[in-house]
Amino acid sequence: MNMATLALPPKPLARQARGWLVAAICIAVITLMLMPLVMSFLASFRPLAETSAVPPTYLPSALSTENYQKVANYQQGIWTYVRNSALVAGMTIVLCLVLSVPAGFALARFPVPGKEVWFVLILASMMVPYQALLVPIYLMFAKLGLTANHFGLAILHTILQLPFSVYLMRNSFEAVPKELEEAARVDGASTAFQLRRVFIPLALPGMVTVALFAFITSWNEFIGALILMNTESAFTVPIMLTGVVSGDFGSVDWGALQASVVVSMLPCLLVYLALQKYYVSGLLAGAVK
Amino acid sequence: MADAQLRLTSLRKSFGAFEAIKGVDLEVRKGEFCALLGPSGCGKSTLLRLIAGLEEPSSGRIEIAGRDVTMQEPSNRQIAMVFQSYALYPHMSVAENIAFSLEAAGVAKATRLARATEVAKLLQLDPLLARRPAELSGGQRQRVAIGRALVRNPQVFLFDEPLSNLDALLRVQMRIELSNLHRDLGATMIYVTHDQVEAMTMANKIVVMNAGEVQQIGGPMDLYENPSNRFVAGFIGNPAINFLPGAAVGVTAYEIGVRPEHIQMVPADGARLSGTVSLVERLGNQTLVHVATPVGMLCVQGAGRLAASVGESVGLAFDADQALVFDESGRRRSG
Amino acid sequence: MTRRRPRISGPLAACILAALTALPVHAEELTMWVRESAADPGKLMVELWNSGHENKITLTAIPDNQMVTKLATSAQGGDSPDLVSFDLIYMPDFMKAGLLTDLTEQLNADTNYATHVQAYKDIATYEDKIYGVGFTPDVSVLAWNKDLYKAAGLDPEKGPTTVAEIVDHARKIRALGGDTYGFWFSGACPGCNIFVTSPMMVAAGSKMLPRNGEDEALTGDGVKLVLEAYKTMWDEGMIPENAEVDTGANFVSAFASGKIGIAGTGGFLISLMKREHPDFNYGLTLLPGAEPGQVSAFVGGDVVAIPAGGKNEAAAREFVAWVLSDEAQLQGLAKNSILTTRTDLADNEFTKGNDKVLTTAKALSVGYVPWVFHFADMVNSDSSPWIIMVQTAIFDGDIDGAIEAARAEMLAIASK
Amino acid sequence: MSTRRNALVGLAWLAPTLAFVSFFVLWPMVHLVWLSFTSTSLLGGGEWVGLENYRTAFGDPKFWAAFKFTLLYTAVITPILMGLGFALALLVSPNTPLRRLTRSVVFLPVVIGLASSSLLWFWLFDQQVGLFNQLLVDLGAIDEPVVWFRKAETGLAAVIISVTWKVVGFGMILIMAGIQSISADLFEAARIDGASPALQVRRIVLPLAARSLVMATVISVIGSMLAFDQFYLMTGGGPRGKTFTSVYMIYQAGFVRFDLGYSAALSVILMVVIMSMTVIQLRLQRGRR
Repeated sequence: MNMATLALPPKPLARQARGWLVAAICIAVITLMLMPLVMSFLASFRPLAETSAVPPTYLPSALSTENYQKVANYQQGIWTYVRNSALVAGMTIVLCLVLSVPAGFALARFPVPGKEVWFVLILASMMVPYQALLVPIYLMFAKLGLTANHFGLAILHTILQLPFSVYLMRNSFEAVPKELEEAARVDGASTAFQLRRVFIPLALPGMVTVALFAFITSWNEFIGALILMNTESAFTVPIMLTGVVSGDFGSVDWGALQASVVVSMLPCLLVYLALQKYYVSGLLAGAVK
Repeated sequence: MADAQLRLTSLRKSFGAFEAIKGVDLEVRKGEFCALLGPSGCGKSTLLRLIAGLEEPSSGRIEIAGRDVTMQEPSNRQIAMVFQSYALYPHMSVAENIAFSLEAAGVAKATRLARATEVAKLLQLDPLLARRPAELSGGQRQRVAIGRALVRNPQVFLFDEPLSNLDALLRVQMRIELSNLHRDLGATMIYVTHDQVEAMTMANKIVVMNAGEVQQIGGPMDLYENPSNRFVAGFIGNPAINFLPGAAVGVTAYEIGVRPEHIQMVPADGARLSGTVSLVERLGNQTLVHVATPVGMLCVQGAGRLAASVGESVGLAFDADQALVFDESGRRRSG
Repeated sequence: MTRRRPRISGPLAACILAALTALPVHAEELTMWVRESAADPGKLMVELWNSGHENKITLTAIPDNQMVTKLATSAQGGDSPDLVSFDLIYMPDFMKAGLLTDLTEQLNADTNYATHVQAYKDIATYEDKIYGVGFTPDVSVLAWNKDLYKAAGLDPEKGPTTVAEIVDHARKIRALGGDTYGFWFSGACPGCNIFVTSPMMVAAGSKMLPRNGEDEALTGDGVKLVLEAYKTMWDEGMIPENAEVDTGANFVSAFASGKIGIAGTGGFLISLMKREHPDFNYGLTLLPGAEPGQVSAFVGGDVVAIPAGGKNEAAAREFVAWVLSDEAQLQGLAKNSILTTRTDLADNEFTKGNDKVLTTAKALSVGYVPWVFHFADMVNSDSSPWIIMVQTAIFDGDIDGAIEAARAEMLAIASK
Repeated sequence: MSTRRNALVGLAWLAPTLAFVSFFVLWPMVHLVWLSFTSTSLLGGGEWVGLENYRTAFGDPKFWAAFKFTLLYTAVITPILMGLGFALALLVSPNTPLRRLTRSVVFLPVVIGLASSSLLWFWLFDQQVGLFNQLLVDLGAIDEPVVWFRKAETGLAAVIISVTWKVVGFGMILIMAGIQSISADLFEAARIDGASPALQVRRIVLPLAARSLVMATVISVIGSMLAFDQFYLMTGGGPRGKTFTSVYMIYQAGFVRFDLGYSAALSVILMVVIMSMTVIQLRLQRGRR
């Protein structure tokens, strides 16, 4: 064994430069991507008098929560809307998982006859303009008593999110090694047992991704919520935001806009940052096929 | 030494707090077939990757053909490497795979093809030039990987456990082919393996490694007969050497090692060391007898038709001259 | 249209009756939708009603550009609210589609209805039947900034009386330089322009929108006169550049910034200014035409109506009647600086001496409201012939071609 | 025999989703197609008119203008999204801390609702109170604030900037998944073979990540062909209706003009176009293999 340390020769300049270049590009990309978020975040804390200042200032002269107060106290008060949105998002998540997990399992692991046809059928709703589908769906919901009903809205959001969910779960289940399934089968486990004890734990990141996308879709969806819900106390956050931002003849309340954009983004961003690990790996498992 | 084709000096590599290579010095001469041998995780693959330039060392020097390449790109080191997985480009034909380094060097297409064909002929791959890797057998893929190395005319060939993905029969065959290739080309080869048979049969220099350190460097028989420490003695040789406490056999040494072929079975009565046969392995040309003794299980290697049966009480004897003597730290003591 | 009580007989009826009587008897809860931008006055009215009536109304504000959509879909789905207050301009479409309850008998018997502003009577009548009444009115007027007038050497107490004068005054104010401009209009806002620009065309003798495929559309010289005046102001830089793309975001705030000499606006400006810029020195006058004395206005605001098939029709009818009562008109509207919809109450204790309110009251009486189907398609949509005409004529410069194209398309829409 | 039972079990797992999709997606789609053959109004009434709506559509210059603009938008934004997405994927594929951070930040806007991000950018682009304009002025890129939505070209550019910011991370992640699924050995072999980074990208990454690239392209193209929110909220279809998309037209036909039949016919046409485009893209990819 040699105890001496022999320092490395200097790195070739080209390689050093490349390292710095990559770092510089990364930092530039990060700056560009964060700038709009930071700008709107700072702007939302400007005092009312500064919200429509021309020319605009980058930093608020003083921190003020006036814009947020306006948003928070709008009509029924923001918590009513947040509660409704959370309720609908929660039901959407459950519906998406309950439907996409078994479906993804079946499509990934069983020789279902006409499998690809079913799969394409499930994906079909991705290719229809949602705004057009809304009327037939609304008319059907009216007959079923699903209008003015948060569960109905959750069904609507599930319709939007289901194709991607099934696609993702199918790929997640396909990524589970065959040996594990075979071992479970040799052990005599039932299909349901296999799903519960072998597949679901391994496809958990995919499920988290499904849940997150369901949350984001539901949290942000506007027109369906507006058309289905009939009373202010049942409205969701996006409807409130549209209301608080717009005034007579399409005039815009810039301060309320900045605050409400932040309010609408924040839950999504926080949820993403908290669950990022699962989110990205779920996407990766879903995407590699 | 002036004609060292590869020289490593005080080479170290750490991954965070983990020291994978703890200061390696090594010289490989032109035309040598050098095997890096050791159990998995001993650092042999890392060492190879350092030589290839796929990892950057933490400190030390790497010289190839008299040139300091420590900070050079892999492609500038005049080396070629055959990967364990072969690393063939799945979307390219055999010809494209072999000629890819020429393509990277900007060689004209016609020249590339001619050169690839030439190399393919040498490896009997010429009928397969248009195929994709997925359409080849394991042995054929192996040869394509070698062809890709050959085409670059390197100063040093690097092999990373190239035979581990082949079945037993094919492995033997490829071993012979590689040896022949080495002889025909007279090339310098560095060959990583955990299989001592491969190392012993193919290499003329073996570097035994453990835990990031070189344990011993030498020719195959050197290592077998003259291991410099307990680790090398235990690692080289199949069946493995028997270790006994010196006190048990009346030798004034901490521990001794006796190779199975150096132990004889004698009648139990009066023998200094005796035990009960617990297992007899008959391999045709030889027989391995495992004997449970008070100092542990010992293995005896004898002729094919050696008489032994399970449950039998036997005595064991060996010539003290043939025993290897180790001290507390596992170092070999001569005599 | 009256709803018949369903006949229920036998044991089923007994059950239901038992179930019904088991419930405590309490006042009815009415639901009412109001479009977002009329929510404030609507709320004042509803609160006044709720404070004095057993049947309480719950108000839900719906974003403006979604109101009609929502009303139409809810009618299709059969879950309309009990009352609705929406932009009066959609009355013809809704009346024709049979979405509203016929109020003819009730209103004809109501003495308060006799003095209801004529424009609201017109817009809410279809085939001799009446379907609604004006609820929270608004009307367009012209505003001028007295301080800028003074600075430009104009008489601060005298606003423009002709379209030509608007151009003249605007030019002088623009001459002050810097970021002071003569005139403002929201160039990409169809609704703003039908509200404040079309009355000038009407005042100058034009007929605006066609009621059917054979009707007149954009006829008369007024259309061209006004577009030419706007184009002159645009070309000479009397209008800020961002007017071209303004979809209404600055319809009010541009003038309120104090940098604009003249702008069309609505009666709502009075209460807004009182609230946010109490010291702002401005005047209001009627939207002018080609000659002095030619004036008009666009009567806007909301009507209140009862969607067909509502569950609380009787109570809803009570509310409609109340809207025209002295209490609602004076305590609900006038007291809050909102115009009354009854002409006999226009001059009241709350408006006395307030020139601005009186100007808007005058505007209400001389104003027009287009009674047409497909108003959204013709005017309000983002690519309507109306807004395309305004933009093409003013910003691109082809006035005759723009009018011609818009007329053809409006007639095509009207003949649907 | 076991296969057959398996198939039935699989079908049973798939059944709830198939039932949901048939009931809430396929049936409304059938209803939509039926509506397209009628003159149904959102205000009620309507009758069977056969192919009349389709005839009107194909003879309607507004339909063709909207369709062409949608194609233009798709044709412009797809290469931008895929090019940038690919470049970013190359940048962030290696697992170093700075690159991982870049990856997270670039993906951040993906989790924000399209409506929120459109409103945010609508503000940033405003010529008076918008900070993006102000920033460009302060950086000396432009002399005075640009009225972005005044010309179709700059309006489109503004929408593309905002949408790129919002969704480029999605393509990046999908493509990155493709790149990361390529065995590291291949890149090492290529380094030893002396392939420059450019050659590695061209000869190894592109062919081997082609599948995820195609998947990302298909999803992106479908999304662009269905573009609505970003134009509705930012350009309002202006100036002079030059930034009107197909879905915008469908929305207006149905919800502003109440012409459900026509709106349905436009939707069916768009649906057929998108499905054909998707099939063609997938075929091309399969053909290349």
